[in-house]
Amino acid sequence: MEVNEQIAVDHGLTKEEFKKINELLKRKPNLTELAIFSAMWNEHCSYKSSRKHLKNLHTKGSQVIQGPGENAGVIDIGDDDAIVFKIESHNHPSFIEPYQGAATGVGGIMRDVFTMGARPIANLNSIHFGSTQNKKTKNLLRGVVKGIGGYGNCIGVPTIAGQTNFDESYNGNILVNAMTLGLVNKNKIFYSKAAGLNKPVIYVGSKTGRDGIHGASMASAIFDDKIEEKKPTVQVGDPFTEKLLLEACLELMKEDSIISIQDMGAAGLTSSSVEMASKGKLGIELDLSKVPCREENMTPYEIMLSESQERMLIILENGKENSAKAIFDKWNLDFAVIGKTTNSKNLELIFNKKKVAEIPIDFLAENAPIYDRKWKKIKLPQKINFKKDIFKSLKLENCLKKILSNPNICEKKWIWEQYDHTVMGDTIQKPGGDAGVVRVHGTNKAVAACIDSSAVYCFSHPLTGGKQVVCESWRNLISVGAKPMAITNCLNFGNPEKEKNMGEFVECVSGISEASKYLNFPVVSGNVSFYNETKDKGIKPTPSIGGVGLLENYKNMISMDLKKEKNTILVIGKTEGHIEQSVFARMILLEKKGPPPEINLFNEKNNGETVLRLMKEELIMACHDISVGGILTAIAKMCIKGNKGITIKPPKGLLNKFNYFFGEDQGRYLVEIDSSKLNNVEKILKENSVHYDILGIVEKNTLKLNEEFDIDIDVLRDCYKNWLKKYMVN
Amino acid sequence: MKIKIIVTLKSGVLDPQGKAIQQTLNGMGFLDVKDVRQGKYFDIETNETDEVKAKNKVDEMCKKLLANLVIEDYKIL
Amino acid sequence: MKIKIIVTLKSGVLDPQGKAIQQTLNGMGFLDVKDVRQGKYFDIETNETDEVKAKNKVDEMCKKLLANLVIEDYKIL
Amino acid sequence: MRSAVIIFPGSNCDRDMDVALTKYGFKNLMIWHNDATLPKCDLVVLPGGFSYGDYLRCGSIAGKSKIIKSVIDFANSGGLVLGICNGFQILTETGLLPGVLQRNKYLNFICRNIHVKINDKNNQYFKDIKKDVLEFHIAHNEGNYFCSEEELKIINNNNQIALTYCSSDGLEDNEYNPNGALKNIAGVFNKEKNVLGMMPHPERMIDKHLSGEDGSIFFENLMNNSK
Ligand SMILES: Nc1ncnc2c1ncn2[C@@H]1O[C@H](COP(=O)(O)OP(=O)(O)O)[C@@H](O)[C@H]1O
Ligand SMILES: [Mg+2]
Repeated sequence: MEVNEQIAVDHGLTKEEFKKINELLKRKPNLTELAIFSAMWNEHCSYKSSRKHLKNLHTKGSQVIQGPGENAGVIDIGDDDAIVFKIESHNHPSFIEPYQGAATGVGGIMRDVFTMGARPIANLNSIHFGSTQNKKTKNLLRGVVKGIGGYGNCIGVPTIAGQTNFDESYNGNILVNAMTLGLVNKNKIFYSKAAGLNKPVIYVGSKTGRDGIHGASMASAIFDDKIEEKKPTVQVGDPFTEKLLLEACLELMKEDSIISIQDMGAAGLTSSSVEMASKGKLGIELDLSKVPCREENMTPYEIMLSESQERMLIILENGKENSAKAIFDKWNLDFAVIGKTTNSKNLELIFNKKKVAEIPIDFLAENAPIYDRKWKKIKLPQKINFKKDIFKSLKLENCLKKILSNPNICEKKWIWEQYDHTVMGDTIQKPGGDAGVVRVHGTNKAVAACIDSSAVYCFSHPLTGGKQVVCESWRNLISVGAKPMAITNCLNFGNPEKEKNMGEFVECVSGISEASKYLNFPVVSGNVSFYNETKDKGIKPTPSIGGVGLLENYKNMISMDLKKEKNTILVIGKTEGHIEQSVFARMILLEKKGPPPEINLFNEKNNGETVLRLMKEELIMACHDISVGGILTAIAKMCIKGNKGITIKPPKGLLNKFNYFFGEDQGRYLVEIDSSKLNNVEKILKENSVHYDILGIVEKNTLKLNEEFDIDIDVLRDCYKNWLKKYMVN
Repeated sequence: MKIKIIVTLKSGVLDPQGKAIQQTLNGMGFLDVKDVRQGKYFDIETNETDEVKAKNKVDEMCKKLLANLVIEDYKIL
Repeated sequence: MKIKIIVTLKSGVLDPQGKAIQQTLNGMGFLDVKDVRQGKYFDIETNETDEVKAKNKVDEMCKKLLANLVIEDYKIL
Repeated sequence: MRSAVIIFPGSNCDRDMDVALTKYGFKNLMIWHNDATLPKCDLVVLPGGFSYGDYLRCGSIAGKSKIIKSVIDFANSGGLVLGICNGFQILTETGLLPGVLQRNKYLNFICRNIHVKINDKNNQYFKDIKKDVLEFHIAHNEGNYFCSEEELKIINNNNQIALTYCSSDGLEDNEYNPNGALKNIAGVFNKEKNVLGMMPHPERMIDKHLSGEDGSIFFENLMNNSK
């Protein structure tokens, strides 16, 4: 059958792109070749809309062993230990089939990490759903949580932190971002770059089926009478096989036989083989008849495009095939030599002894299109002039209760209790704190990780929003006593062909870049997910930032629960009372306009570093960053977790107590200190020119402020703990 | 009355459970077993006494809840 | 040949999944649904061509692996 | 004291168990499920995880693996066999322990701290433990213990109920039953009490920086009593 422009368009290529393919090849591609181009030139593989801007990310630092461009980023944590980590989106599949979509998302990111030789030690997730009023939300949430748990629990990797958000902009397009951290010896990291001629190309893992061959395969079915048989199928995850694959790969990696290794993720065999060859500036020849298939009569087209899970491609040293095969036999996994590296610089595919495709690797990788899409700058919204009398009928106490039971603020225990967060025996801070913390097995070190997004701020002003997420990540790590090391980012945006969406993307990226550079908090890996829209309605711009930090001694870890009566609570950082875009303004004043809180990178860095300094001197007993919901929400959470109360000293010289208590100014922390050490602490804060206020004194079990309120912590706990549970069981 | 339903994975959809069972059966010496696919079975007891009406209702339940049509087929026995 | 098996919980054994499904169906407006019991279904493909022999083998598989006779019954269709 | 932890494909608490046993003085060996025989040892542990993906019923496929025959022989000759979580499920599937573990009543995987009451101290596992209630940790989807009424009578009469879920002060109320288990049962013995299966993971509670420390009490005592 002849390939024509319409078929190319059905494969998601534009007419211009199809023309370019013809020009490059100096002939028409056949159907298999066209499919390979469509997969490699797809936004997902080629980053054609984003590449230009991603170049501006800050990716360097002495801690960075591997930045973006590999399966995952790698940072140095001392003593030959390195942490491999990355985040990835699985938004669209999760909306169609929440359980399998989320499960395979977790499976995919774990493969990215163990491909590099690292044993996964922690998982995190950032999940965004539509409004809680939306009929679909509950089932999607239930399915996604079961899927994440179902996969991670089975592999035996603890899920130590995450983030859950509800907003109507995700009604038709939920977000499921999964992140994994792995531990590796820094001298035993594996990369995907092929090297050497005539080296065997090995396929290991599960068999190939017709999973996820996207709409594209339907186009091919038109030419065939077996349409029904060729229907693409949803990818189903098999965590058991992944666990075997993990153990088998790590076992093989102990030997010196792997030249390069790459998991088969999106676009399966196509992208893995092309990427390995492209990085090594080599050619690759595959005999598709040798690929282990799950179903009969699979065509080269299907084999190349299949997204069946739990598969890897390995380039081995010659002569190591038998010893490698023995390992995969032991773990009961498929193992097949399916090709070799060549010096042709072409991708050559053989099927039933016939050549079925031949494409120069460069055409697929380096010559893939890059677009400089038009984008629109987004102005900083004007400040809102809140009228004094709208506050008159409000009571702080009622506002606090409402905020604590807001779906975006309330406790997410219903979710994280379904994740095994203690397996591997090294979790020292569970979900529920500012960051999850796991020990580096067998050492005194520990690694902290968190995941954050703030779509509301990003939607209001993407540049500020981009900076803010990075800062929030930095703050969450510091709050548990960790030195922030590096980040990974998952950029979830709408349609890049729309100037507004593209503008949101460009400015968020530039905000992320600016903040991460200033804070020496580089981006080492990431992922872009565009086209998050349904029926023309796009999501709010949602960059998720996954942060990783290091504790030299895990015994110095800090948690947020209040520890002891009579201790003093300080607010570190200045409170100006910015309430536009705060939960308070949006939920209680019903005002959704205005700019997000400003980011002052100097203060951010100075405050954070000073808090770390205080921690190092062992002056801090509990710490929590102040984020959505402001001071009062933050202190309420510390009280609830520690089962203690606080007597708050009235703030001085501020016009409006609502601004003070619910404002979301950035760069702030609450810290608990022993009152007898107040002098030492004040001295250090002053030396470093850090602004601070005394918030109050730790008490038995009520939250008190003069005549304003005196609330039993149990009452607040009910607000905080029950909302999600009730929502899910009803 | 009681209505019985079988929900099975669509052909082509990976069935890790079936695969594991098949391998175990082979390992136990049942070498003739070539393939196993696992599905779900439901026994629904309803107050509806008219068989046609009852089956129509059950059909609706299958579509709306019992089967995930993205990956599963169902059959009312 | 293909042999089909249904494995169900013994009556008297609690079936929390069935119960949850029943409640959901009621909640969705299927008020006639009085009880739901969930079971498993297996499709076994074997190289054995003699039906009697095949079923005997399958019976053995059920006893040894596919059903846990403490709580489950099975039926070869 | 020598112990052996069996690794099935899909086990994932094998390393944690090794760490715990070693910490409390056992000389531990890791044994692959496909091995034909057990090494000479005093204690065999079947660890938690998802053996063979737990695809048919939890523990059912592992119950058919090659090493299991030797484990059964070892148990029948009086050796100590401990099954944690998935290990407990495997032991019921092999028939070494009575009953089955069904899906949690509320259909969710549960990972949290719980308390268990020690019901019988006349055995090597709990003999000299002073406390009656221990704080343990669970992480499972299928821990809902069930057995027939006759069986329940038998295990009751033989004092085979090892652990029951309870409050921190020992109240065995339904409120403290995390998974719907019959009579709040969290662990059972065989008749001779050399085989113990339990859902909680003591190996995750062996230092104060983790979820708690009561696992240490369990292992220390086991070490002293298996001498
Ligand atoms: N999907 C999830 N998975 C795991 N943990 C989660 C998830 N959602 C929320 N959490 C946990 O709940 C806690 C509260 O989250 P969040 O409100 O975002 O924190 P913060 O107080 O830093 O604003 C965090 O410890 C987080 O790890
Ligand atoms: Mg925080």
